[in-house]
Amino acid sequence: MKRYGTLIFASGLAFLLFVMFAALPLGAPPMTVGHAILDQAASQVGAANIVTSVVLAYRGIDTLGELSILFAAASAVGLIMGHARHDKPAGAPGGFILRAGVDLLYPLILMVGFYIILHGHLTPGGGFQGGVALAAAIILAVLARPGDLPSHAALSWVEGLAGAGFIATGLAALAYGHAFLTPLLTGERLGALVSAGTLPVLYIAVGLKVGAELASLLSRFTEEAAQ
Amino acid sequence: MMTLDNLLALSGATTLAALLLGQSRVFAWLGGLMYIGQIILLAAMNLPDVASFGFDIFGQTVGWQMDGFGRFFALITLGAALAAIAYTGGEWGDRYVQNGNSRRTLQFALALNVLAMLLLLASKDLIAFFIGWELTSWAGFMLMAQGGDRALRAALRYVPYAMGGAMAVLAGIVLAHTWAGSLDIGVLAGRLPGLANWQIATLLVLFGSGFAVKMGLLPFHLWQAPAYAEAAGAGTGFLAAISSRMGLFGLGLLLIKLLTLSRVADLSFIPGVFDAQDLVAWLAAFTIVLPTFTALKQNDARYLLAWHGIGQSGYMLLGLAMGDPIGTAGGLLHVFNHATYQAALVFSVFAVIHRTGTADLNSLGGLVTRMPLSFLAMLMGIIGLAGLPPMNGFVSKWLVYRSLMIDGHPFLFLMAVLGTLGTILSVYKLIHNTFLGQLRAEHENVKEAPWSMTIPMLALVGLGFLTGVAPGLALHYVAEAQAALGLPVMPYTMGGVQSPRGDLDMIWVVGVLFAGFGVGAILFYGFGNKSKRIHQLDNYAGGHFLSADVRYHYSDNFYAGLMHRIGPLYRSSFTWLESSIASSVDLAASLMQGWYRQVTPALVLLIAAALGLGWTIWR
Amino acid sequence: MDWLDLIVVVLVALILTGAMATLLLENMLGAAVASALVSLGVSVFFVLLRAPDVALTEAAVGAGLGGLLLALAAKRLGLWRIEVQQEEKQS
Amino acid sequence: MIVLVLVLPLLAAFLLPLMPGMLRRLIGPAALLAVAGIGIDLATITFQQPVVLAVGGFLPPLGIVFQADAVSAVMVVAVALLTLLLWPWQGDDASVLDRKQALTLILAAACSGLAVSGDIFNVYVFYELAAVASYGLASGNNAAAKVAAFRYVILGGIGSLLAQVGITLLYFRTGTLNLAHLAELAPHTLYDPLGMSAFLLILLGFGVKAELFLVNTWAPEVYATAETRVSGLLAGLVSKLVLIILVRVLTLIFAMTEAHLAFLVLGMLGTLTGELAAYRARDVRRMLAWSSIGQLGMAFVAFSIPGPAGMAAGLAVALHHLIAKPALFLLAERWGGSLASLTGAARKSPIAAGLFVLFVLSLLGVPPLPGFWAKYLLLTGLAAQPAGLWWLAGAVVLLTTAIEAVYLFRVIGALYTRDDSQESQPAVNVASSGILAVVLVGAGLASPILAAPLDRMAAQLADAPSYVARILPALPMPPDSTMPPPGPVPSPDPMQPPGPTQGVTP
Amino acid sequence: MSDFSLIALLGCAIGLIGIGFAGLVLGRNLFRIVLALSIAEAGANLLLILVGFRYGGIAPILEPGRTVANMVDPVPQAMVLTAIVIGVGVQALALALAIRARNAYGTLDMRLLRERMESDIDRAAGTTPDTSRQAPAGTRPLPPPLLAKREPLS
Repeated sequence: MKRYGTLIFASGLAFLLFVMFAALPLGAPPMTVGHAILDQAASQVGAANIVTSVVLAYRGIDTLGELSILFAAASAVGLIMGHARHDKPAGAPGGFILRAGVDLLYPLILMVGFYIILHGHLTPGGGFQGGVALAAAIILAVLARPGDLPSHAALSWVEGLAGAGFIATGLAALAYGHAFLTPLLTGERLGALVSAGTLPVLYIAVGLKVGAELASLLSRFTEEAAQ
Repeated sequence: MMTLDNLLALSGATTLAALLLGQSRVFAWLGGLMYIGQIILLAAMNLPDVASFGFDIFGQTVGWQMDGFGRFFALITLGAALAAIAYTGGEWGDRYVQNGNSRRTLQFALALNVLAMLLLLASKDLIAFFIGWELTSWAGFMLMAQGGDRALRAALRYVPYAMGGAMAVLAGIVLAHTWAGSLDIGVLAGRLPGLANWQIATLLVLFGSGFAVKMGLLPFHLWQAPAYAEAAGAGTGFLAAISSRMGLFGLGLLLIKLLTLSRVADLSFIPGVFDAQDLVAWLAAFTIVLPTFTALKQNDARYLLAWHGIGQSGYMLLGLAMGDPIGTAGGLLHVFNHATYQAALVFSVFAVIHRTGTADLNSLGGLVTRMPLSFLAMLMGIIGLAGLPPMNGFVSKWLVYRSLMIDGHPFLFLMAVLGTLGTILSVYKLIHNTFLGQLRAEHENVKEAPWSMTIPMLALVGLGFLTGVAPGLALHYVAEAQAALGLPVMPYTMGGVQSPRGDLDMIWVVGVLFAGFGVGAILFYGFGNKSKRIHQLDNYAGGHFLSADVRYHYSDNFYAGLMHRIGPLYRSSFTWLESSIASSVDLAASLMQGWYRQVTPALVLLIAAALGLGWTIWR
Repeated sequence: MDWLDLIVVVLVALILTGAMATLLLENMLGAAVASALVSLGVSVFFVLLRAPDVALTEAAVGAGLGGLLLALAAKRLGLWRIEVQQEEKQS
Repeated sequence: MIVLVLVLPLLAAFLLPLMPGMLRRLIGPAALLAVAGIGIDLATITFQQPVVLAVGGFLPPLGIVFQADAVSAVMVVAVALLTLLLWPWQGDDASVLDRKQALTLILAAACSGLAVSGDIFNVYVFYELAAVASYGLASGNNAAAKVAAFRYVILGGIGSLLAQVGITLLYFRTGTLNLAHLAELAPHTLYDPLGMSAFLLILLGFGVKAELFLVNTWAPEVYATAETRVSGLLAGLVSKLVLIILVRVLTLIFAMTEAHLAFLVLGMLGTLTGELAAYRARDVRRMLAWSSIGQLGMAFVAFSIPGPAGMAAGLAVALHHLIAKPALFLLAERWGGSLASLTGAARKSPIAAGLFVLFVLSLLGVPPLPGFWAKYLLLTGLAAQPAGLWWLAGAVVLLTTAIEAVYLFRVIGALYTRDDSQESQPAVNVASSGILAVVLVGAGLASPILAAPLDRMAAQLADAPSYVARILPALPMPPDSTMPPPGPVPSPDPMQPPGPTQGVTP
Repeated sequence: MSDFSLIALLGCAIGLIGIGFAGLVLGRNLFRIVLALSIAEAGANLLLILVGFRYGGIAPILEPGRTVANMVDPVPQAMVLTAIVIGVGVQALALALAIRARNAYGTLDMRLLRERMESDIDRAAGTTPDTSRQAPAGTRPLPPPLLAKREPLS
């Protein structure tokens, strides 16, 4: 009974949504704000990747909130999972292949991650993607050698400092008399690596924070899994 | 000097003092003095007197003003409080504290009741009225809940009635504000009668039911008897004397001043035969009869008196509902008279409880030889309650009957007389089972109640007798109240009433009465008094001498024959109504809990979203 | 109806079947893999919709890290063995 | 300066785990005190003239806009002080305490962000932030809390999903996210079935945390299992801010009759079901949970009244509940059990019992306590509306108040029943609720003075045109902008003609 | 991209949302419920990106030789970036809660978990459960009477 009712109503909801959106001009959005941003992003922010300038400049507060959501999720998971039981013997280390591969890949992935972060304002990708790469590298290390876990102290230092760095960069604009998170030093050297003023700084902070948060999140699960 | 500000300030000071040092028995004196001071302030106040304080909020002006109508009730309130606090001062209070109760809380509740009632009686607009109303309700709850768990449970039964009534009054206030555009009582009195009939009817129902709850009018009376009976002695006296009369105050304000009886009479159910005014009158009549006969059934003295309190309020409303000078004067005067003897009766019953530890009418008797003063108080009290000369109860009931006859309501008159009959029967049961007949062996060495308890009751019955002989003393304030309500004032003399359609002069009545007693005494004592005093067991019946273990004083199953006749008429329909409402609310509540505990939230959200979108799109 | 539409239609069919599989597969690990595949396909759509950043993020977070997370949690929940689910169903 | 109310707690939360010993315990309260100071300063400004901040220096509607009017300022102050009152001072374990305090700070930051934000997607982000923080806090110490929190997470997830779809619809119709810009474009683009659907989706989605009827089934479970301080925060604080956000969406964007009707009906049902369920509750915690559902339904009913009158009533109800309910939850930390287990508690801690009675009386609306003025405003506002559903709502409010009296006085009766087997209340809770009681009584005594500011707040909240004019001073687009002037979006489909602007004009 | 494929993508996004909803409601296993939530989120994100797309649009990245005239709307992309990261955080939280719940109650079945949670709450509060699931009709405890039976004053 419940099953059929659910299916009926779910399909009904889907149908209604479909009708509603199909009635709208798909492929020809109003872009009331989008046009303006596209026009002015280059002059106002100076990042080649306009999505980056939207994420970090126009909607920077969203990004800050997002970072705090990750932080909240990480600390909530820590609260729920409790601390790592170091007294327990760590699980069996991964096989030789895994360890060797990780030894090979670990620096590589880290490098890729930092590359993605640093070029976030030019090419697709940025803090989030690079941060995920960093986290993946750390997790690979963890999986390979469950014995020496990444110390949560270090991770939390990175988390805290990165988040503080993001906020500090925003407040610096305040110190210059601009509004919070106003991009500074936005030169006209579009496309160069050192351009778009403080955006790369922000993205580095974002990348480090995301990486640290995700790594600590995952390591919690691995710890529990390790026993 | 004699202003409303000072009165309210003194009342507030009394409340504060009760809160601070109410625990000591000495406070009875201090508080008594403060109540006396308030009485003096009030009596010497020249009316109407507007309070200097007050505030504007949300476009309304909230203020206080004392007029004659309020002063009449306020004087009774303060007198009852004085008697009650005198009662707490002595042994009774010490026993009360020994039983693990807090005298501080009792004194505080008493003083708070007085303050709240003064605020209510002096309200100038409906917001001030509602503030006073709610304060009175919850202070009354506090006073009812004093003295043990049974009192607390009884008071808890009052909560739904009180809150429902208050909400009805609030709804009425809001509607009056919406329709008449003001909340000032003076302004409303001018505007409300101009409303349409259905609006008048709505206001009448809302306000009326709210006030009826407080007054214990049928069918909202069930909470009152247990709540008043189970409270602590002094509190019971105060509550029974005045507390539920606030409802009458509200009804008087509503029927006579705000809506005007003529407009109420316009709402006719059967044109020319039966209108809303008759409905109120008949409700009052049934309120006289049914609770009185319920009282007849009670075996606990406190409950018997409490049920009578409900019944007597019917006379007051009946008088008010007549709307003519004599009737309203009778109704208002009955408030005062009832306060005097009802408080006295309660006090004497609690004196008996204080000495014997029980109020069960089947396990008492013969106490007249042990507690003569309490007996005297109860005797005078029941004479007043039954409405016989020379007590004041006779005057007010005579006035009510008189107006019923003049206005031509024979059936209402019959109902009132029927109520009086029931009253006489049940109060005879009260005094007979308590004081007359065979003294129980375990009560052999019962002593008279202490002065702290006897003095208040004797003072009260003395007052009742005095105003019975000279009703003019009280009728002065009654006339004032009538004038404040905008009614024609009934001409009165010191001895009673002089109207073209018949006079009443209590001085003559009492004179004739005592002349008759005097003749009887002369005959009895003058021509050789043959009586001689023997022990009650020095006697024989059916050839057998009597012993203390044999009961020859039939107090169990009193009025067996009468009960055999009218017993089947007690259906307890109102209890059934109350319990059925409660259980239906409980059923709905359990349904809702089922909803919150067993529903699948995601499914509900899904259905809601789907239906909502469907509604918006295909609307 | 050019080749791009064909790809899109096929991919849509695959993704929807993957989603159904996520709900219907007995083996929880398989369900997790299916959901990861779904987000992978969605990231392909992001590429088609000219959103490379989003595609990268969805692939990295949704498919990669999310899949890892699900796998670890599944192991922690003891869902890597079938018989566990058997006795889950009994209970 | 506005941005600090959001940034300071976040900074404190980020840096809290790095602080050495003593400082670690002090940084949170310090940040909250700073926020309270800023909020008071803000209030002094905004009661004269609301403040607008374009974050990042981009003129609206390009960037995100923070807008602080009197309501926002008052809410920020309330957030800071209430969080400080319900602050997790002592915990079992140092690291656990760190995390709890960090999450509490993040919750406070999200709430103040909700208070000042003027951008619908930013609101969504802050809503999610508050949601995640409260999930973490609600997953208390016992096992049942974990299950309740999981169900809460799932329901909240569905809600935010619906809200996201609704925001997508809004963006598709108007191409902007700025509330003021939306309000300007709404009459041409959103007053039609699609706009109404978007409103319903957003209402149902955000309503989860505002304990809106149909999506509030999480409340009894969570409040019964979580720590009472957390319950106080959720019931007292978070619900109010989400409510304010919903009201902004209603008054600014969707000032249609149907939208008000949805508010009214859902609020009425919430009041009825909540109070009735509480009538049958056996234990105090769930009783309070259901009663808060009922009270919030009452707030929804109040806000459904168009115009400043409704805003004033709703603000009064919401603010009163914001003070009263956390205090009751604080007292319920020790007195949370069944009624039978409360007998004689008043003997042990009379002050706490007195406070309980005080708050109960205020909830019931006994004058001169502020609860009465809230109820009075609500009823007068409802009575001023044309008879019909609104009057029915008034009847429902009155009826449920009587029911509420019955079950709350059951608790009081249990407290004052004689029995000597009780332990006394923890002093911290009594002190905190005592502070709240002082606030309550003060508000009751000063109600004639507080009436004017309340009306001011209500007027600002109800005045949509000046809100728009405040944020979009005549389309502040640079000349080189190719931005089309706001107006009817060319929609090829014949389905929606530019709907007639039916409904209430704010 | 033709109109047809856009409609197909719309169907895909909304189909994902619908399937996810159905799984959320019908799923009894906590793990599966989490999966369903993530699927529905993926659908919602796809919908949001779809809304920002224009015919013949190009990625919003400035390079020599690209004009902003026919770029797609960057704002929905930023929104989706945020939404994805939020989603993974919530997912991790839900998974952690599921792990703890299973450790405590030994099952992942939502109904069993709910019943055990209810009974735990009732035990903690010291109340008797009165929903018909625990107690058959007729044996449920009624609310405490407002006034107990009156016994004579002793």
